[in-house]
Amino acid sequence: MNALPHIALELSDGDVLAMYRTMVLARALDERANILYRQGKIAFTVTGIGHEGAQVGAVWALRAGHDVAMPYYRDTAVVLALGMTPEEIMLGEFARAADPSSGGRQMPKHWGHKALNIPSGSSPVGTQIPHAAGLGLAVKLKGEDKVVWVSFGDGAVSRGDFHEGINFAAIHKLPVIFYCQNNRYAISVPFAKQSPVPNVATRALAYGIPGVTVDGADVFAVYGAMREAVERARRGEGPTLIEALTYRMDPHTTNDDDRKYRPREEVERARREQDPVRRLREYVLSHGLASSEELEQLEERARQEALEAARKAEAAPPPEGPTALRHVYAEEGSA
Amino acid sequence: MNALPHIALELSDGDVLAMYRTMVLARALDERANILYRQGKIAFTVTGIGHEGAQVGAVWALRAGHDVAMPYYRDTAVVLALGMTPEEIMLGEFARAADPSSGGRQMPKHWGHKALNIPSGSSPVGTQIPHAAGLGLAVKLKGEDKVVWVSFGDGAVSRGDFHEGINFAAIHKLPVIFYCQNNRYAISVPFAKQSPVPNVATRALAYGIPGVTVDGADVFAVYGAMREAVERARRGEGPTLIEALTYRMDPHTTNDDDRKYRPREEVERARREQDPVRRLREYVLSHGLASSEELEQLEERARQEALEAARKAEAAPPPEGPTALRHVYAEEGSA
Amino acid sequence: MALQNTIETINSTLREIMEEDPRVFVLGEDVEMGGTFGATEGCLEAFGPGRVIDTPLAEASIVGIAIGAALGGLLPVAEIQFADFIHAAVDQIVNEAAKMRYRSNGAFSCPIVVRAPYGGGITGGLYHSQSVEALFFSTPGLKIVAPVMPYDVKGLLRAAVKDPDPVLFFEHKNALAYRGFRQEVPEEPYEIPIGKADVKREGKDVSVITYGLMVHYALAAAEELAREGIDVEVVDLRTLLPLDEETILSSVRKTGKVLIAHEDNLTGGIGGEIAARIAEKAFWHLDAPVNRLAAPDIPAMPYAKSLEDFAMPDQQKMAEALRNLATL
Amino acid sequence: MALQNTIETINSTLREIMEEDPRVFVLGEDVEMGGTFGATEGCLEAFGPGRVIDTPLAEASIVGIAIGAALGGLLPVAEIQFADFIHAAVDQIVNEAAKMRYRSNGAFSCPIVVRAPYGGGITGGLYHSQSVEALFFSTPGLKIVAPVMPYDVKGLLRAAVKDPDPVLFFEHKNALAYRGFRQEVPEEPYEIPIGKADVKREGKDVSVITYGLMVHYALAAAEELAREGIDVEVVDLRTLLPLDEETILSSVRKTGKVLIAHEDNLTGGIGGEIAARIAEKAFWHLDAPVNRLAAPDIPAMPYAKSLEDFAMPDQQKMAEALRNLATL
Ligand SMILES: Cc1ncc(C[n+]2csc(CCOP(=O)(O)OP(=O)(O)O)c2C)c(N)n1
Ligand SMILES: Cc1ncc(C[n+]2csc(CCOP(=O)(O)OP(=O)(O)O)c2C)c(N)n1
Ligand SMILES: [Mg+2]
Ligand SMILES: [Mg+2]
Repeated sequence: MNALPHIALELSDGDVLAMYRTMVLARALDERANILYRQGKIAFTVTGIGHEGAQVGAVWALRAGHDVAMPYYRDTAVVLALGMTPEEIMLGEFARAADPSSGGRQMPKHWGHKALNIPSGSSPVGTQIPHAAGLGLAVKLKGEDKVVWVSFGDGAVSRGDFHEGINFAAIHKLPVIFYCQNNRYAISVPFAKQSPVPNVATRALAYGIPGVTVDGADVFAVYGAMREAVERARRGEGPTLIEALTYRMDPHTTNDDDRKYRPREEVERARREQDPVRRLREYVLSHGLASSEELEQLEERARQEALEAARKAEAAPPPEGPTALRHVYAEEGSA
Repeated sequence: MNALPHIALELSDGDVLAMYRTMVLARALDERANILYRQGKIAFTVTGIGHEGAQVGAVWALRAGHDVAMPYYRDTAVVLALGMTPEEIMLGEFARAADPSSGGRQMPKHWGHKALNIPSGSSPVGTQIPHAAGLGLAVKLKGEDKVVWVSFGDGAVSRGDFHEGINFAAIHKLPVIFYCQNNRYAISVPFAKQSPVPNVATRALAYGIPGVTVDGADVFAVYGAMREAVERARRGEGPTLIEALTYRMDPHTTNDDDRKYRPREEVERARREQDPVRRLREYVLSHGLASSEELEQLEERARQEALEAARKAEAAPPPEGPTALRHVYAEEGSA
Repeated sequence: MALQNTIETINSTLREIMEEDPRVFVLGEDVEMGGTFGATEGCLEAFGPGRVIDTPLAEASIVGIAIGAALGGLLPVAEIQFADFIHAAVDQIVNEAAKMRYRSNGAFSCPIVVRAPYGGGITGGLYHSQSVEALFFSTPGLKIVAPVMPYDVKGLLRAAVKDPDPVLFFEHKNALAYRGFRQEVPEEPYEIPIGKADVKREGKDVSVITYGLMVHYALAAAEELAREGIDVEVVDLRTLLPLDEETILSSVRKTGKVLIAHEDNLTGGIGGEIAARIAEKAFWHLDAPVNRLAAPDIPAMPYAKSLEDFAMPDQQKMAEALRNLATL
Repeated sequence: MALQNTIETINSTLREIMEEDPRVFVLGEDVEMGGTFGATEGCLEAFGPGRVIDTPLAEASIVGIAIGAALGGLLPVAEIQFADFIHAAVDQIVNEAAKMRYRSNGAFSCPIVVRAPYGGGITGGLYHSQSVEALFFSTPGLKIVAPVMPYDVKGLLRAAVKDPDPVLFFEHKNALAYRGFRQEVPEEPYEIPIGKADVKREGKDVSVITYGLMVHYALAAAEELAREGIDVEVVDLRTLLPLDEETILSSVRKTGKVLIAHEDNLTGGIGGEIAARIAEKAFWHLDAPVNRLAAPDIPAMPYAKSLEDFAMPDQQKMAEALRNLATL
């Protein structure tokens, strides 16, 4: 008899529900952010709706807070799974002084969290990839058993940074997992205009490292691939390139109108067929891990949590104007 | 009966001798440049000694002057094969006003020749690779039947420019041949510290294009691989990445002391076993394409030509100081 | 004549030039769908896929490919989606494009245009608000234009595409500068020479030398000060490199007092060079120290409105600086 | 005390710091064999392979990896073989390293040092002679040092490695500056604070504000002029960012006449900023226009000696400029 996927991966039923809860909460936070934008309460947002499976499955294979995680702007579910609170996330949406990522200095979803080992990220796509290699080098030179996980979209693969960063990590067999969420668009540019090969994972061949493509809507497949890559990295065998196939259900950001370049049917079909939340929900129900009432409750709680977090963040104070002058250089007493 | 390599490749005996003459002349020019440096007559030089087979074999497959050729600083034999004269080359060594590459503005061997369709090159390694893609795009958009051949060392493969340039050319199936002379060192850095995979050609897999490794000391093998790539490009089937394995017999440049990082035995062995000039000489003799007297005459003529070219260049005037102000922007009447 | 804003003017001018000259083509991220700001809206439909090319997300090669295409006889207009992402292309712009003619002793040229929307006041945060002109201002061989009035935008975009040397074309993307402000723009083609500043308002008491969004603020501040009896001359540089020293100096010689204003941070901004030229060449005409108004020395505009408002120079700060200077 | 030139001082200082602090490591092209100029000579043998790392030929990632390693708790000293090749790393330096602290509201820092030999007078041509400081000078968040005297080199290199923020360390590689000039350099460790200029020669008639190789020329020119009865004050900036405005202004207030001299080309060189500060803050003390001496506005030093000699500012040009100013 074949074990259920999560059993085969040594995930408990509780794990599965916790994964589902994280995905649902991420979805609720992103949906709330969209509402806040439409209400004119926040200036901008970007969501990871459709990517939650690829995100939660990946982080589940990491030791949160111990390993280094470098999420990109779609990674709401990643930072939740790593331990950021809904309120912390919402403080970022509202650009409040208490936003742990940047104190409101960066656009929403430009993550950073010292205590959780999430280095500060920027907007230029792909620049974090060599940082990941450098972090991997530090881990190796210091003899730590951390892994470094760096996340990016398919767009980043085109940048020189991708090539240079992976090349170095592969030469030195650094414990880095290069994690691409390939949603087949960089804003409007379809993957075929970005890449001569149909899969990002193929790029691994140039560096002599494993390249794996997984269905990003299948949280267990993602978890399995990640677990293997993490083990490999911890064994000192070097980096892995993982490509999780996803679909971006929303426009690129709140500034984008995706009707210009994506047929509605494509989006609708993806919502039906590639929604990781829906998929996991069906899995949970069909294997009796929870009842549909339990799931509805969980989902309702998530929406409430998102709403509550937004309320609190909205009420929190924005940074004061003159603080714009701070932290250009180290201040007295800091390092 | 197996045809001789050159016959199989449809090269005439005359072709072979012309190839040999070009290689020998390039060698003589480079050796003369080394002497001029030791004599304190020129400030600097860099040679392609050891690379001549990879260079002449490649250019022989191009239509000189029609196709676009982008040589790098070791490509003495390339520019000779394309039609630059020994004197033109020596004008560059002496940084004379009449140097066609730059009028003495750039270091020696930084080629450029409008009439021969050799775009001006710079020193930063790898930056010409996206230019080649752009030239390929121009050729394609204008519907020309040119190919673009771009040459670089193994060091260039590490740069983001390599990745970005090939990626674009592969996406658009541009008629570009990416030609790496892999001498297994970037100055002192051995290839294993530059690359996680033992061959540059492997990198082609990331772009879904053919990647070919040839013995750069075997001028016929090079020619064969190039001819195929050129035909492919002219048929509109896109780029090829060719790696010619070579050995740099000289230090990196006249500023370098390679005893710091290369065992003498390695250099000596390469001189014995991987010298393309010696190899072709043996081929010519063993197949009776010329007598050893004829070859000696040819070799002596080459040395004389190099010496003569150096004399003429030495006597030519340097650029006048104030001309340093010219050509920052287009001048009246130029474009 | 049509009443046009800047982004519409860019779009119509690009189309006009592409129509005229088959060598002109555009490349960049998302240009096929019209670009994130709409600069290339409709171009794909009008000119077909060989003339409008979506590139991979890789700025170094966007410029590198443009350089190659220019060497191949085309006239590329490359778009960098936000100026904040031009940094990866600095090597190609500064070491390659700007030095092509010089290094080849005039044999090769590099007639590319690199368009980049820049500037703050859009709550774009550190990486969607930058002013990057200072990065390129120390590079002879490059031309840099930054017109802000639609009329100038049209004339200078045409001049940039026709120019035989590489031109950076910076467009201020703030709501007022890109879309809000409209002007009569002639339908027929015309060029404005690169390298010529424009006195947007004559005045006799104090000069403000500026460009970009700050021109709007300077003009508004000048109106404000006019009511107080202070007569401000507003010089819109339009071209940053080469600088129109003559227009700058003659304005300063006339008024004797000068404020140099830019949105970029103070230190290392191009205002320093302008001040230096004035302090050397109009020194004996100065009645007051050369003043500068600029963003504070922070790495880039922060996102939160409270922070950005604090950091951005605006009409009020401009008026205050001019008032202080005029009454000195 | 040992009589040392600059390159020896860099080598011995690097070794001293690496000995002291296991977090310090060097990376770059050819650093394992000692570097093309010998800065890391013997370091591999002394500290082993994890502390001296040859990188692939890829400047963007040399800096990018350094940033990551700094985030991981190490103190990287990255070498860019020639400053002319730093352009590919501009994105990592300007958008990443310089903005790390600011963008994270102080939570993360980026204590990297990027060393780069720069400057002309070596018949190196366009791509082995550049002065690139202006490229970075408009970037708050970065520090830029360019000491030229061995004594200063030691103190500032140590300060740079200890500094909690990213520091660009520019070393003039001309034969005189890198090897020819020797000075007593104490063997014990010491720091010179980043941000402090040094008056290398006191004088009362005219100030020259300069840095790098030009300091040597300024001192020699000052001796020349002393014999003519002109007393020149020579200010060696040592640190370019942040600028030591106070030392600059007090020298100008004292002499009333100032020449700003740099090897970089005139327009957009950092001299503009210095002139601007003087023209604003020491205006009433000025007895003459603010003068600048710099290379002409050409894209980079040409290779032929005739051309380079024409373009490079030197002692003679310096003396002439100072004489003109003093006798004005
Ligand atoms: C270097 C750079 N160029 C351009 C942009 C503008 N931009 C922001 S996101 C994006 C597309 C990214 O696509 P991808 O990496 O596939 O991620 P996705 O948004 O699809 O998740 C672009 C072009 C940027 N942020 N950085
Ligand atoms: C971008 C850049 N970085 C560094 C250098 C300095 N440099 C010149 S040649 C060279 C090594 C190049 O090696 P490779 O590409 O293998 O060519 P080879 O000299 O072996 O033929 C280096 C590091 C440079 N010219 N450009
Ligand atoms: Mg994508
Ligand atoms: Mg090599």
